[in-house]
Amino acid sequence: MLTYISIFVTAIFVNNIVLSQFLGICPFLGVSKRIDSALGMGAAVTFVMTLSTIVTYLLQTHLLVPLGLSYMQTIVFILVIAALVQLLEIIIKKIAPALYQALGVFLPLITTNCTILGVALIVIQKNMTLLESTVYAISTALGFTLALVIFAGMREQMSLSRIPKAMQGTPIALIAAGLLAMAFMGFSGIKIG
Amino acid sequence: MELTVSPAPHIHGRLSASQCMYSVVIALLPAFAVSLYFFGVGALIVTLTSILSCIVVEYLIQKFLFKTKPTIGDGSAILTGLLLGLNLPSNLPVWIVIIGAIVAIGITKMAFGGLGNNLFNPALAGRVFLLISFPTYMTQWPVPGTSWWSYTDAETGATLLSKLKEEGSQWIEQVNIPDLWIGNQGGSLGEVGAIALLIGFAFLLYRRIISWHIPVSILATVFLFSFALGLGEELSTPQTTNAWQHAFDFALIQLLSGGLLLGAIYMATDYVTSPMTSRGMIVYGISIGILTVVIRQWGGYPEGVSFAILIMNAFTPLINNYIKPKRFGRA
Amino acid sequence: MVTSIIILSLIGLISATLLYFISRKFHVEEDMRIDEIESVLPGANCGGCGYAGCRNFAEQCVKATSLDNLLCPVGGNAVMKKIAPILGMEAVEQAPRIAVVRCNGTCENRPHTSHYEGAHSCAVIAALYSGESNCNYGCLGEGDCAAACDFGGITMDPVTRLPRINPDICIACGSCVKACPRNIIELRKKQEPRIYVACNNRDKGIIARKACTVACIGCGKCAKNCPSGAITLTDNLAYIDSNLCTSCRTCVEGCPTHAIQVAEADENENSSINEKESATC
Amino acid sequence: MLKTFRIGGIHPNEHKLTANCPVTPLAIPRQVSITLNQHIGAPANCIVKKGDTVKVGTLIAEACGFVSANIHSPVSGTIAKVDKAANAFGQYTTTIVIDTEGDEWEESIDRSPELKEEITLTPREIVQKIAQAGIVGLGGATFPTHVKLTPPKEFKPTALIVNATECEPYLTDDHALMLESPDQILIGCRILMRAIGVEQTYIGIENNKPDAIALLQGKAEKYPGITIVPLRTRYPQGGEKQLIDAILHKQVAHGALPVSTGAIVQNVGTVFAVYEAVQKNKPLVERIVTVTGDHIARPGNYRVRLGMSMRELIDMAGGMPNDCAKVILGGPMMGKAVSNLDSPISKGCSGILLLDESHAHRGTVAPCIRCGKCIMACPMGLEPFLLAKLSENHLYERAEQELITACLECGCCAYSCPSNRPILDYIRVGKNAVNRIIRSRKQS
Amino acid sequence: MLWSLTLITAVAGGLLGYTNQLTEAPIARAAKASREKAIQQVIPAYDNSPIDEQTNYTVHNEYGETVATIYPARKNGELAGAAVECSNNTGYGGEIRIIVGFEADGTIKDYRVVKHQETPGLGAKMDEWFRADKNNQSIIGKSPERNNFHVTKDSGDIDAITAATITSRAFLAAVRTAYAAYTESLKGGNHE
Amino acid sequence: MKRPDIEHEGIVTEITESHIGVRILQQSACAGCHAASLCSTAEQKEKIIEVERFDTPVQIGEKVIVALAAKSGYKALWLTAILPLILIVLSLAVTTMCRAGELVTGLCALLIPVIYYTILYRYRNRLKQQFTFFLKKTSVS
Amino acid sequence: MNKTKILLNGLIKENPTFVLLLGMCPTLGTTTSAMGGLGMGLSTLFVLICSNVVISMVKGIIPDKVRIPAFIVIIATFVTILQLCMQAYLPDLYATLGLFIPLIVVNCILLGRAEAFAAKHPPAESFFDGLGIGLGFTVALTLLGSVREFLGTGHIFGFAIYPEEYGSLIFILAPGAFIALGFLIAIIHTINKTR
Ligand SMILES: Cc1cc2nc3c(=O)[nH]c(=O)nc-3n(C[C@H](O)[C@H](O)[C@H](O)COP(=O)(O)O)c2cc1C
Ligand SMILES: Cc1cc2nc3c(=O)[nH]c(=O)nc-3n(C[C@H](O)[C@H](O)[C@H](O)COP(=O)(O)O)c2cc1C
Ligand SMILES: Cc1cc2nc3c(=O)[nH]c(=O)nc-3n(C[C@H](O)[C@H](O)[C@H](O)COP(=O)(O)O)c2cc1C
Ligand SMILES: Cc1cc2nc3c(=O)[nH]c(=O)nc-3n(C[C@H](O)[C@H](O)[C@H](O)CO)c2cc1C
Ligand code: SF4
Ligand code: SF4
Ligand code: SF4
Ligand code: SF4
Ligand code: FES
Repeated sequence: MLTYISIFVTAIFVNNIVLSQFLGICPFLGVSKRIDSALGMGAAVTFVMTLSTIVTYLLQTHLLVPLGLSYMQTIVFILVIAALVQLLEIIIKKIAPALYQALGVFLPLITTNCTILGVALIVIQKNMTLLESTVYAISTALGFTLALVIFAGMREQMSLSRIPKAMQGTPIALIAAGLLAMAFMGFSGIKIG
Repeated sequence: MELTVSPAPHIHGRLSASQCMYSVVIALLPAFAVSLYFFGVGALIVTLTSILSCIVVEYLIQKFLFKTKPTIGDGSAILTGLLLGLNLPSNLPVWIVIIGAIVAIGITKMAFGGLGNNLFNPALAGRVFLLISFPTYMTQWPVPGTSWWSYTDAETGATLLSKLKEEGSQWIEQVNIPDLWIGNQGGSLGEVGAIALLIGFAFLLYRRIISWHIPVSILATVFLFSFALGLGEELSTPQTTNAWQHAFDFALIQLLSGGLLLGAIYMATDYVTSPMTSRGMIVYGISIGILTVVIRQWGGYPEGVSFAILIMNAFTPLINNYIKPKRFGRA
Repeated sequence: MVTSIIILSLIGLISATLLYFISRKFHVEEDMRIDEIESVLPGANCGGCGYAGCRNFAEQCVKATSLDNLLCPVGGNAVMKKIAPILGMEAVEQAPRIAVVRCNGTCENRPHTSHYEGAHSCAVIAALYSGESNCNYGCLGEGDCAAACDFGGITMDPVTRLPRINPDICIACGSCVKACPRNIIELRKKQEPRIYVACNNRDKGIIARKACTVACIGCGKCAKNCPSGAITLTDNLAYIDSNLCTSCRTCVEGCPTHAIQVAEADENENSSINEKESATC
Repeated sequence: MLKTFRIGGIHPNEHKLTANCPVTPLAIPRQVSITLNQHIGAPANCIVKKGDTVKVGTLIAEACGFVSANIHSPVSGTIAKVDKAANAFGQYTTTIVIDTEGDEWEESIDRSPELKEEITLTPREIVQKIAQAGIVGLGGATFPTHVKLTPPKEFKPTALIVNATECEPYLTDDHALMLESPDQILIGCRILMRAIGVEQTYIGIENNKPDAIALLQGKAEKYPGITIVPLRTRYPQGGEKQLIDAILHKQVAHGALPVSTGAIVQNVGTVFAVYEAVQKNKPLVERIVTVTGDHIARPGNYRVRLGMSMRELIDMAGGMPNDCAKVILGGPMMGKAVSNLDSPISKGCSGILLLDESHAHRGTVAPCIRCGKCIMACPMGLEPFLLAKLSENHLYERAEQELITACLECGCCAYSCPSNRPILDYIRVGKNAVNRIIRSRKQS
Repeated sequence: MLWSLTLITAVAGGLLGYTNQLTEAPIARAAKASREKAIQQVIPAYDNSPIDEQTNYTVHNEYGETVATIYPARKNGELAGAAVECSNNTGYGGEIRIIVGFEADGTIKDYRVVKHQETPGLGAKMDEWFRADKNNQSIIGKSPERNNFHVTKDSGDIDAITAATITSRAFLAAVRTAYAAYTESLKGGNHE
Repeated sequence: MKRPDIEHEGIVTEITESHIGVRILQQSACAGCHAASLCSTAEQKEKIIEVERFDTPVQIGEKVIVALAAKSGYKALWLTAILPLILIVLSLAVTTMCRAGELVTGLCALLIPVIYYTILYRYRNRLKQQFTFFLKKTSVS
Repeated sequence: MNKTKILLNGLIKENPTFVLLLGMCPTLGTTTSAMGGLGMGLSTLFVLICSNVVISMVKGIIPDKVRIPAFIVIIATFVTILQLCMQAYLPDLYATLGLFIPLIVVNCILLGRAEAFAAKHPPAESFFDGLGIGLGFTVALTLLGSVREFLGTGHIFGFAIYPEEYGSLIFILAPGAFIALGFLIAIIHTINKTR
């Protein structure tokens, strides 16, 4: 149990995927400054990430490794994840058009970004078990959500203040992210168990 | 005779923004005096450098980059400088202090548009930047009261909290708690004198510069949480006869050391970066308290107040967004 | 190697089928023309065209059956001419327009009777009282218009405290028109010279005159004398229709209060006033 | 603990310089000007023309529509002209100018000083009489009183609240009135109670007027159902919603009419006017005006015929002090600064405040330091700094979600702001814009 | 349409398979080479193949069970020393994996840090720190038997890296583990 | 506390007896970046939203704002993502506790969403009633 | 189109990092040192050129409908080849760049160029486009890496400029990456504007 808690805490706070692993920066910088959307987006990413991690994990351990094809990891993973993300959309559209429409209004599209592929690769790299991988995927995605939501709030506040011209847009977003990452370094070194 | 016309209201309260800033400066004077007494000329050099470089950085940026009239007189840069200085060890070389000021004013404050627009506490951001950048310099604390005239060559020792972390909690038996009240402990130059800091707190409350919500909720949370921890540890592996007394001492030490009072009273309350409603302030304060203890107890750092405040600074926009004042008619 | 080919082909086939199926199902026939149009648009996103941003305007262009009512004021006819071939349509040459400020209430012309102190916003003053002069219609001088302009085409003259149009920059996006609480700014044809009534006062002549020496007092002389019938008089205020005006200047000479202004080419609005400007407000 | 409202509020220096000045009647002005929009709602319809002769109390303009009020001549004489003239704010509005000749009153008016206690009229007749007399709320809002006394059917009033708080600094006209005519006010309450069919009246008085509290408490024993409620001095206690909260401990919901709490609030001056209208047939032709300021020679509470020019009134109080830089119609918190002193005193004018150079100007504006003092001060529980920022950035939709329309414009926020931010200025702009949007939405 | 995709994936598969065949040997060689290089650098001269003679030992100490790999170095059939690879996961960033080379008598000849996640500029300095001939920093030429392999703060003989005591402790713990494994291996017991 | 509605701009594409079709463009998360036109991952997708409740008269081609109560947005999220996620985690936990092999555990976990969505499919009509959109005019002034 | 123009376009006008802000993750993640930035930039350059050329060659046989999956496969193939070769011949660099090598697959620059350029132009031009954009990326990464290394350790490409003890460690850690890139972009935007 302690390992799972440790994975959980570490992935969210200590090694936050955005703030210390540098994955998923594009959606982090690009997602709207609406806190609601950020929250929703995070939840959707959590689901997709968990699902794709499980799928790629099974593929890796039960197909690629037995066949000695682990060098094809990258290409297989990216194809499978891309297909999975799209598949989910179709399923939701077919099964519950109402949900599909509601999400369409609510959320930005989820695309295959480096977080999802990154997590799929990391769990393999770290030799995690299936359960650990799942916990890791969920926690990482929660960490992503946390960063996204905090940042959405910060951006909303910044949108009402006068940022110097040279800093407007990406520069100030990056600097804010840097300071946020600096604050999060306070979690570094936290160990459970 | 031309009459002046302006929209109502036509009268104004007594407080002005710069008065707020200078009041905080005044409230910090006792703590500064304590640090002078214990750390000597180093404290003076570090603090003055910090204040001066904050002012200069702000002036230069306003004058040459923003091309607006510099507003040094509003006291906010002075206060940031003072607080930054008080957060540093008194043997810190001048060039590091200046880097801290540049980070505090240049990156954390002016890049976001200057006074009122920053998302993070400038002084703390400066301090944490230095802590991460120059850990060797930033984790060596002069021993209080060793020599008035020593600056970077001062004799160094560990802070109470890092000793506590290193040697375990049985060590608290040796702590002389009255020393903590008067300021005879290692640490940043402004964080040591608990009584002096509390005098400033009373002054700020009296002048209504700050409200009690943030400091009290932080202090109470830290005390209770540490007390529970101390008690828990003591009950599971008894070391002393009186578990309650032990837990109380443990909690009190947590309260009086490691910059908690300085942070809770003067830094967490920074208007710009803290929530604006009383309910929000309490949520913020409690969260800072919890984070502080968590970082102190389980983190890589012996000291957690700075990080806790910075982390909650980041949450402040969310708190402001979700915790609204009690609206009239919705009671 | 053989396994690798087989497995990858298999996985590739499955996921590709899926992706293919999906991309067919979902592919938006995003009109490529939208992108093309967007790329020729200036990208100022000012909303001057009446749509929310440049892309939106591009979408509208693609959808529209003719370009008659669509004009990007920033790019002007030049840009519309580039858009037209993309859509295989004709661009209708639209007369370029420019903003004019219908007030000449400098400090000298319009004595101040009070001193305003408060938020620097014309909207705030307009809601509060008549403004620093006795004119109920004149410029309030706090520059809401200038703040609304994304291009710097309208700026506040520090001496006259009136807005001033820079004809080289102003692209008639209309932001300032919307921003002015007193409806002083008008977009009109960019002819040379532009002749217009630099007054917006609808009070009776005596009241108007008392407030401002260059106010239109509604005497009607200009309307009577105009050979092209370009001038109409409503509510004690003359108005010159830029589509009819032939710039003959008959009215300019005749106006007893010199309320009619002539903006020459290469000359900033109100520049004539500047020369004699001395008083401070 | 004295009662008071529960959210926000401030306590500025009271400056009640004229607290001990009894009501002084002033000479009749030689000429009066009457504007047609002295009240909230549609302007009245002028029914006289140049050359007509009028007496004191002659109807000269008629209510036009449901929310509107009659206007009566405050002097006897001839109509000099009906024309546009600048009001106190330099805006041109239709004005009736009357040259005074003598002081002849309409016969129906009972000018005798004795108290008339007995109430004979039915509620309907009372309201009619009030409407005829052109009474509007004298607490500042100038809402036609007869309209307020006929609330929509779905509301059943349960109590009358008399607003005698006078929470604005400087002003003392209500205070002086209470000391001068306590019985008339109490009878006025009885009349209003009968008109709206309630058994309970609360007169809310802030405890900075102990003499008025004591006097009314003594007299009220004679009149059943009337309770004097001393309140802790705090601005804006006089706000209708705050007063209801302070006295009944009920908060009017956002967007609801105050009467939804069962309370109908009237200013003491209004109550006094009701007494005079109903018992003495006297229309609203004069009122008490506090003329005050740190440097004026004879500050006081003057009984003034409506329509008298402000300049004349100030002259009678000792003239404009040399260093006077700002003249305010009303109190310093909600009153409006004027630009034209040659404009008339109107029904809603409770005071004239002359501020000298050192008090007339705003401090330098600094950036918002997010101190939250405006939030602490706001009696409506709003976030004034946010509303101002949203309004400044034209984000009206969000301002609406943040309840900008609930703002009372009390000015507590701007008063408290250490950065001297013109918060309320922008909130007003935003509020207007939002109201416009709401209206246009309703239309479409 | 699907055919063209299948074609592409098939070609891709072929290409990859081919590349893999080409690189398989170099990759294995590279991996072995880097290990070999590390071993070679830390142990005394030898003429056997330490990698082929590697054995694993499990050490039990206050950090639990640790598996250490021993690469014995022999010269003329005599044991000249050994490289021991083992790890400790109490570092600031988690696991620290090192290879320590011992002379036959247990004196440390040299060490290499194989893997770590310590902070650059802080904990990451251990690469050089414990080699530098300053104060009591160096562990070279010392032996856990003769010296107290703890940081001075814990009353040991070795100076910790400035401001990175945590890393130093973990590092020294790993060295002690390696030594323990080495002495075990000399005794010839406990081997898997 | 009431959260503000979620709004999305769209264009009316059809008007029928029962509903109004509004086309919206859903942007991908990173479409905020300036390179959207160069980058195919910055996709946009069109979706047609059916709005049933409408009291404002609109025309085809008119630009409107489709709004959805924030609560509905979150509910949709719960139903599509969070609930199945919780179920997956539960199934993982249960199968692991039963000491099933990883392959079985994994496949079970993957089966869960299939079952879940099938169930959801049966309730699609009821779901439809729960998500009502409404229209707002874009320019009110 | 003129080849040098294509090249310069990628280097300056459409610089993927500073102007288009693409591929932020590798930009931040691999630039702890100038060497890391250079290595990552060159790796991306390699894949970009290969995929651009190949895509431009086979664009005729790929039906429009499956072009995205086909592009992904092609890009992923080259990434894997790169991965294998690096493991074999540059194991140290591969170890430092770590995860970011396989992640080249999802870098928007690759798919973006495939879509926007290679799918419409002949191989030679696509080559120069890949070269230009790839060099732009490389230069940017190397610049950021140098700045961070310089501020953080006082070195550039490992050469000491000033003593290491004066370096601000934070610049080689996560927060410094964001801050340094933020200021770099601000400076470059300002220069572009004033020019
Ligand atoms: C902020 C504020 C302060 C007010 N202060 C007073 C006051 O001091 N005295 C008063 O009679 N009315 C005051 N009013 C007006 C009351 O809200 C209310 O309109 C009045 O009591 C109703 O009585 P009336 O219709 O008889 O005027 C104030 C209103 C506001 C918004
Ligand atoms: C039937 C009825 C309708 C009313 N309608 C309005 C109205 O439309 N606008 C308004 O400001 N007050 C209206 N009021 C009066 C308010 O309740 C309130 O007394 C008035 O706004 C004055 O408040 P104040 O003096 O505090 O500003 C109405 C009152 C009644 C009885
Ligand atoms: C960003 C960051 C990185 C750190 N990295 C390390 C590290 O790699 N190794 C370490 O032992 N301590 C590390 N620390 C911990 C601090 O340096 C801390 O001061 C140390 O645990 C105690 O200092 P001391 O070694 O002087 O006793 C780090 C702290 C921070 C904030
Ligand atoms: C009560 C109070 C506390 C303050 N605390 C800080 C602080 O911790 N750090 C700081 O840089 N400035 C502080 N300031 C000053 C000021 O708010 C700061 O310069 C702004 O954050 C800059 O925008 C404080 C001001 C007040 C009134
Ligand atoms: S023209 Fe209108 S908006 Fe511009 S300064 Fe004058 S009043 Fe203000
Ligand atoms: S002549 Fe002049 S004053 Fe007369 S109507 Fe024309 S513009 Fe107005
Ligand atoms: S004016 Fe409005 S926002 Fe300001 S305190 Fe009063 S009610 Fe609140
Ligand atoms: S009182 Fe002024 S400075 Fe303080 S939060 Fe409100 S507006 Fe800002
Ligand atoms: S490079 Fe775009 S999300 Fe990582």
